[in-house]
Amino acid sequence: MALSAPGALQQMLDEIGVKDVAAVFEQIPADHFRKAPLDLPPALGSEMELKRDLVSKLRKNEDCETNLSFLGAGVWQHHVPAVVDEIVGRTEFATNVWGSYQSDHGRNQAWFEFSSQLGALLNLDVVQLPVYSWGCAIGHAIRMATRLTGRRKVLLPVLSDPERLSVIRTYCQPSEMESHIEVVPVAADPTSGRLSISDLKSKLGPDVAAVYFENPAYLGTIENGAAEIARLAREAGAETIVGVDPISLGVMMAPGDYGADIVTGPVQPLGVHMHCGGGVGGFIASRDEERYVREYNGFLVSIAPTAEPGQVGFGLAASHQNSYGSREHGKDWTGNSTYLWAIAGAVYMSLLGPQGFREVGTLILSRARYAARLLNEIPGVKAVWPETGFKEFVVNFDDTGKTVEAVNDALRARGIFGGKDISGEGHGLGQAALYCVTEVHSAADIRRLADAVKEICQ
Amino acid sequence: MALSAPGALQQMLDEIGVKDVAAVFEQIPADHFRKAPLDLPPALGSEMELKRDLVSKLRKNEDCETNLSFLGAGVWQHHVPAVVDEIVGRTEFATNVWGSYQSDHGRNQAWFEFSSQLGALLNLDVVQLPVYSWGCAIGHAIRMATRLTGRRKVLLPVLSDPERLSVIRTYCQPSEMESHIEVVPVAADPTSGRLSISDLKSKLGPDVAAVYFENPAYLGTIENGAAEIARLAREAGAETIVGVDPISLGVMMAPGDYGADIVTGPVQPLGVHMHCGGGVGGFIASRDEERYVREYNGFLVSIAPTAEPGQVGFGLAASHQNSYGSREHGKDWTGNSTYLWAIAGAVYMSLLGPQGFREVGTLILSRARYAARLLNEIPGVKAVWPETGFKEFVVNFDDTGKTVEAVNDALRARGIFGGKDISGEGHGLGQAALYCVTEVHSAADIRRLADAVKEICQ
Amino acid sequence: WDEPVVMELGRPGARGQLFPAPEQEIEVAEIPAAMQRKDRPELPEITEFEAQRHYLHLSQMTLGMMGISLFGTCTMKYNSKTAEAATLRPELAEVHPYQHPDTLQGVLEIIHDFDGILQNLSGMDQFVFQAGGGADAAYTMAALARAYWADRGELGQRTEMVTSIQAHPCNPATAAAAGFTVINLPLEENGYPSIEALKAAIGPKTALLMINNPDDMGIYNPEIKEWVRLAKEAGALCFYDHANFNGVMSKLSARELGFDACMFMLHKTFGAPKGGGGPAVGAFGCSDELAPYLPAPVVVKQGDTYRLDNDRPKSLGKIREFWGNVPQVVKAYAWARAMGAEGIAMASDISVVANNYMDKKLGEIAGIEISNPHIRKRRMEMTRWSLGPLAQETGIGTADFANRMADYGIDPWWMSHEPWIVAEPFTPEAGELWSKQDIDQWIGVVARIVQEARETPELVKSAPHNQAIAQVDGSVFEDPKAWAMTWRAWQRKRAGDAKARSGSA
Amino acid sequence: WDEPVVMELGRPGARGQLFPAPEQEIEVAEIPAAMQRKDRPELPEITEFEAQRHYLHLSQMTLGMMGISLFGTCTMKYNSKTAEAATLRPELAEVHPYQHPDTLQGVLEIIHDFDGILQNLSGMDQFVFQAGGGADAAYTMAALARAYWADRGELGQRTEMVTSIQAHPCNPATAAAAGFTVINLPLEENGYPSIEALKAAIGPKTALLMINNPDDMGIYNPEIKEWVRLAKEAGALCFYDHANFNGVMSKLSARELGFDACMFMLHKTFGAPKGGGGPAVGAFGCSDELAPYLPAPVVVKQGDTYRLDNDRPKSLGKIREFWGNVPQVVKAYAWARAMGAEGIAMASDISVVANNYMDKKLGEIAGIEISNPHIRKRRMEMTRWSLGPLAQETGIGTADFANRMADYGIDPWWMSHEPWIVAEPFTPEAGELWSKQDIDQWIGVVARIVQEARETPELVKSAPHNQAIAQVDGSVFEDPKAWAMTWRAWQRKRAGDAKARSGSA
Repeated sequence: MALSAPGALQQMLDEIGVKDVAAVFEQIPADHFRKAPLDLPPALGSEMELKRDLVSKLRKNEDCETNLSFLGAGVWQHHVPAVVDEIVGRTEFATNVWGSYQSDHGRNQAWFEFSSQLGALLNLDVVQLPVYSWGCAIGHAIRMATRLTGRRKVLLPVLSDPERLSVIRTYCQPSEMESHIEVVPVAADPTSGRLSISDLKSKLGPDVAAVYFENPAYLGTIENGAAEIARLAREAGAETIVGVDPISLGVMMAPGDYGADIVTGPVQPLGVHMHCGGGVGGFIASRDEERYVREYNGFLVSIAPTAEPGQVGFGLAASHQNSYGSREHGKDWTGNSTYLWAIAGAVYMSLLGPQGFREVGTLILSRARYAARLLNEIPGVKAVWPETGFKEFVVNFDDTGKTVEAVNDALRARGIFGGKDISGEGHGLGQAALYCVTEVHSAADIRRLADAVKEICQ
Repeated sequence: MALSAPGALQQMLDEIGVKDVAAVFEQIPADHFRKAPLDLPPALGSEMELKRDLVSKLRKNEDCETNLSFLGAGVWQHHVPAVVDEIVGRTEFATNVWGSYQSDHGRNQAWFEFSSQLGALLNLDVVQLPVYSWGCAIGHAIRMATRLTGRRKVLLPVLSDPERLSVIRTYCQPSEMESHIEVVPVAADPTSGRLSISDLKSKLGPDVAAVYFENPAYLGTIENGAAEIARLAREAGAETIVGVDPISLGVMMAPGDYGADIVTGPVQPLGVHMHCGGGVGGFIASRDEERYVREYNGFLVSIAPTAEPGQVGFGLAASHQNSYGSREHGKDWTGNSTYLWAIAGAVYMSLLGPQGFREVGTLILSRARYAARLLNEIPGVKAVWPETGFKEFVVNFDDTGKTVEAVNDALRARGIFGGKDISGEGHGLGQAALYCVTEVHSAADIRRLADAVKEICQ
Repeated sequence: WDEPVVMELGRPGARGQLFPAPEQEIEVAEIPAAMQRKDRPELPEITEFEAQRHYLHLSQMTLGMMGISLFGTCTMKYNSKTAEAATLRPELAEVHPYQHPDTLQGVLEIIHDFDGILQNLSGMDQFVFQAGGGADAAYTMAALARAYWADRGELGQRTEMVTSIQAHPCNPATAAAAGFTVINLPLEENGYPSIEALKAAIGPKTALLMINNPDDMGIYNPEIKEWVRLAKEAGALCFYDHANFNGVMSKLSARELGFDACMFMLHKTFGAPKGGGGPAVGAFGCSDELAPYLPAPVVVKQGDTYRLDNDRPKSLGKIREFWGNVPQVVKAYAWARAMGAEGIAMASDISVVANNYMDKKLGEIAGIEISNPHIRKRRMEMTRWSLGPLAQETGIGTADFANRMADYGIDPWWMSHEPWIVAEPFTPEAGELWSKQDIDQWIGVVARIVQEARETPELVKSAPHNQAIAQVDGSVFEDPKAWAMTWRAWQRKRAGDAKARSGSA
Repeated sequence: WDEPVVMELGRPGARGQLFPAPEQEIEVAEIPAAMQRKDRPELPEITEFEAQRHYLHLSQMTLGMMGISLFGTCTMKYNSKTAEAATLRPELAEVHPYQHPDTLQGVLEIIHDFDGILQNLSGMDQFVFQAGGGADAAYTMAALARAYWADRGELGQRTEMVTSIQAHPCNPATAAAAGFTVINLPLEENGYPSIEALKAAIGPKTALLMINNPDDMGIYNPEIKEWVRLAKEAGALCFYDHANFNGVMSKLSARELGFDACMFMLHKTFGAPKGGGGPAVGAFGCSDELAPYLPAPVVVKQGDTYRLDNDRPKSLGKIREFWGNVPQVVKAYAWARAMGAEGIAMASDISVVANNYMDKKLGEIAGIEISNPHIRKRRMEMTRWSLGPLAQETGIGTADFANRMADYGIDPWWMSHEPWIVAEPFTPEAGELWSKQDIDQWIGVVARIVQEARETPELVKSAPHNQAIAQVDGSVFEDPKAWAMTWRAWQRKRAGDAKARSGSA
């Protein structure tokens, strides 16, 4: 603080014409001032002490670089290119505030490039800057659908991530509220984990605002019937909302091509570290139709001509409809979000290009299938739906007589973080764990896992 | 490589009008091409694999963050402010090439600010951009002195760092060469480790080009007689060359104030990590007298007016005298050096300011004395000259019956890197180690060391 | 730099990031035919160097915090590189939130300790960090109020949220999104709503009161204790939106004033960087009485071990996945530890003094006017001003002014949240970061543009002139035929334009 | 930015970095009175934020590699951020070279493996990395030659070093500094010295031959094998300055051509960043015969363990402290591993093809001329050109041209090392980094300035016009009364000027 220099504050007080600091707080009544004195830990005034405090504490963590981790389920260990880290860490971007097209043209262009590149992956023309998380993106998308259709029921797979589902439910409000949105689960085909089309048909009706499904889904399965689901929803007058993992889109069909109306997904796979869950963000996209655009809650960055012929600039489109512009009459709400990750995503996508997305998709898919196969070969261990997944898959340990917790404790002692324990999630899958394999897992890593599981389960 | 894209190279070959790549190598006779095929380790084509290779190898190192280190002797563990790391890592500076005042004004200004701030610490008006290392700086300074005086003998303390001394000897050439410079050691006062004034007097004479000493010296001692040494040298017509640790200059007298003619020192304490010894650099400074300026070997950055009134720019002064300008007739030689560390130093010095240098100097001095005292209290362990040092001091283990090697092995098993083993350096100090204590060592760290040494030596 | 859009760069086959083929022993797998991608996504094909150079250019074309920004309501802070560097270490960046808590002791300890710091600053009993910003923390409050009233069986009756028209838009917006009816209290001459209006608004239908104080005009509502008393008398929950905490840190305690809950913006008051709009954190704190309704997990200490408490049956559910933007919490912890109690008190002193210095200097410029000029008391840490007189005199409004400011290397000012209560508003906030030289320079620019508005208004109207780009044609932003949120859309609409032009030619 | 010199910033008492007082139990110590500092060093007093902002501004005022730079003799490369990030980890940055080798196995393994890679590329038997740059590696050669001849008792007789007038200045300079007499061979019409001149120069006084090939003009000496044969016949050591290795990687082996030693610049050919002039590394390699004279330590592998071999009694001594700029070695290792044998061969192909493309395009511009135009063979990885015709026509020389280039966001070109053999030289090098678009744009700028030289020569003469500063007054740089290498000196001399002016007024 420049003004903490001796005398600097006094100089200002003199200019203002008051004798002490108390005078500038004159608006606060005397009996409002706090009585309890501040009782904070001692100041670490020097950077040296502060750094040591932070580093010594953080070193008590175990991380996924030292250990071999197979955790996913909403935040995944992917390779983050060093150039992404550099750009995101540039002080110009990292400490940027609000900006304007005049002063922060570069940042705005990077934002537009995020939406443009993601649009190319999705084959969709409108992409909003990311909201807080994928779950939040789904929540907003469902609320968009209810506004678009005037209906108040949403169908989604029973095999949903309880974490995202909890967020979705918060967006749909408790049933006591007048504006409540009903969340209705659709059954799964037990042989494939995919959405049951017959159950979907039985639940679709004139009261359904939207059908939501993920592709690949929470438990890793690929929804082959996506186009069919979208067709059925359309016939029922409902919006089709899809959740996709953008890192799959070099090998998986773009959701814009199978009839999705609103598309959501996580931003974290596009060049953001896991950050203990602090790397998440969620995107929302759609076709460029005014009825959709008018329902977005956040920042839509549009390219625009400038006063100089041939030159382009960037600014916020349809900004009056958000809560900054319309308070309680705005579309849901917005505020600080996760826009720095839009820049990470822009850099990441530009580094990969079409071929990079194809390669990384193939690599993840092939390695995940390899892992499922190796684990499946272990007596008592079963890969549920081993041939239907992308990067995640369910492993069942029932026949080993061990709980997932016991297996994971034993793995952890060997420097391996086993898959997420989903035994308690009520999916009826027994003692099961959700394993995640990405491009960072070499064949040797996967064999190390399989060998360890074998040893533990014998 | 943009041109490794399919077809890109062919497009150029077509433009040039040749049919294949071989054609552009037409100057090389056929029998010059290598016969042995390249046999390199397999390419790590993906960044992901490359990072993993690097990180997994580097993690086999033990470092001074995980361990508690008391190693110094030419590269020291100091706190590096995060802003220094940021600025040095900016791609604009880190990948900068050669530059010119037109295109790289900012870098040139940072260079000038390095010299200016270091000049303020030294109380001297001319500071050259750093050469490769402190030892190299001393070597060049001695050669400057021989050119200035036409004499070919240099006196320096017998208690010199063998590492720097070996570099100095390389600069002074083997005795078989006509232009050989004789290196003559001056005895030390055994009670203080300081230079023996009587021995100095006996060796000074009309053939002596320079007296070199360090302050604080290799073994940490402060040279109280500095002004006296400089006076004696001046009387003998010799140049006084001093080596100083810049981090001491908030509390120690500026060498410009006690008669030093040419001053050298390490750059690494000014905000550069140890980098396994790759953080070193050496500065050379002097008064602003033409006779000195005309003998510098490297880059002298001068401030200068520009075509716009009131504006300043920067450029290289007296550049024709270096080897770029004069080849074998230049002053020694120059080339790529350690100029990025000049930027680190500029940022570091601007962060500390006068008060920061005073604080860090006092802190180092006090903690080093505390460490010497605690170690000295251990039976059989003796701090040699405990009250004469700045940040380094000699500890003797003779009376413990243990070698320094044995002590250090035992310390290492406890996560502590003991002081540098100087037993074999021929200084007659017995089983002795040079301990370094800086601002990064808390009182608790020092007690941890003392407790460990006590345990080991009992 | 005259930097093209990234989609225009490159050449077929250029690569910025390679991936290895699957190892020999791994069979190459394929997506089922029905779901296979057949087309090539239309992404740029550039080298790593070209991607780096492009985005470095864009970073250099971003003013950000490189100049002087007295951007009101956002509280400009120094964002420590030390904390930034610590959070980028693998020990935090490469950590998964589902790891076993035994492997998360370091980060849990920091969160727990920081919780304690916020408890002390606010008087609240428990904080959580799940909310992704201040607005999300307001939403947390609204969702918590639902859970609270549902638990009491009164959710059907408690349907209203009361706030001030000057409260940050996120309060009414999140309450409305949560299903509450919003009642906005108008401001009186003294700059805050009357007790009478409050009394009329609250009653058995009131679920909660959401209020910030001081507000964005820099006015402190001296009747706030009475407000809270009245609201609680009516059974309502009271939420203190502490967005403007910077000027009252160490001076006020939300709990002592009677509030049930409050929120702090860590990316603002607590020195975490803003990232151009997040990742951010709205730290939400409440009393023990409300704690059972908090979103899970809550970090707790059991003996010497830190745990994640997920067993919260009355919880409102989740506001977002996982625990929040953890690195930002660590940075805020670092800020609080670096400052200590004295530093925090001093920062608040400085920010209010500096703001009053700024007010004094702005007051000397003819043509601009402070909001509610009849209020003589000194403002808090920011002040709403009006360019009304100058606009009437010269036609130059606050948006024109903002356009011109960037030409002087200074971030355009923040005008005002909706609704604009004063004409042609702008809201500077001096904060504790800037030196007197910085503030003087900022005011000098304002004075200079005021002069330009009188002497060369066209120059101001057509600004910016020395920025990367000229004035943007704002008409496209509300025109569905012209807006283009992606390169795809732009190409399509430009092609349409071209066709239309050639058709009409 | 109009950025003041840091010495002008700040205010008394402002702090950018605090240090704690010594702990309670530690007595505060003082320097002995005779050596205590009494004055306050005249350093700036600024906050951390101000220091950061100042140096960020300076970084933005540095073009560096942000544009297009075909800077000859320096071989522009992409400097991988991956390698940079790895070397900044504490596992390398916080490592002390005197640690026990057991704690250094990772870095020793990398050095050892990279040594193997360079051995393969050159045919040499051992590399060391102590030299802090190419010049320092040349010095290593000179010092090694001394040790070699001293060991044979011939140092008194072997007093001469033979090189070409076109060799990089560091070769004659370091040899002279090491005590050798330098014999420079002149170039013939074909662009290299004649065998006759060489024969006349070498003999029993010749200690060593130091030569690069191809040279900076892009000309390859096809008689080099005969040179080496003749030199070795005379007993001399032969050193290959591989500064221009980029165009011949995978094509030539120094050892197969007969050389005893060679050097590679890791900050150039091997992709380590240049840092605006270091830290750099001149990797020095030699045959087994010369290895005993290398500076210690040498990294060796014993079984599965890596060690530092310090026991080298015939060693030339140390070139500099410790083992060299280790992080740069790691970055070079990373480059070599990322490229692999095929990548390295392709980079060399591309760099020579691109250079010839550039030559073709430059040749189409009237007023500039290739060096030794009668040599029709295609040049290697860089080419010396001359602005002589244009200078005669318009008065615009190569220095004027360089001043103007920066106005187009393009690094001024490298002119030539001394001596200038061609009139108004410039030396572009296309390298493997730049795309065809980049090279075309660069050539477009050259063509445009050529046109300006004819149409508006004053514009070129008075450049730069849109850079941070205007043309610098170069007269001060050779004037002892005007030059000022520090702010102290500048203040003193400006004060002197002011006094002189007021005296004469």
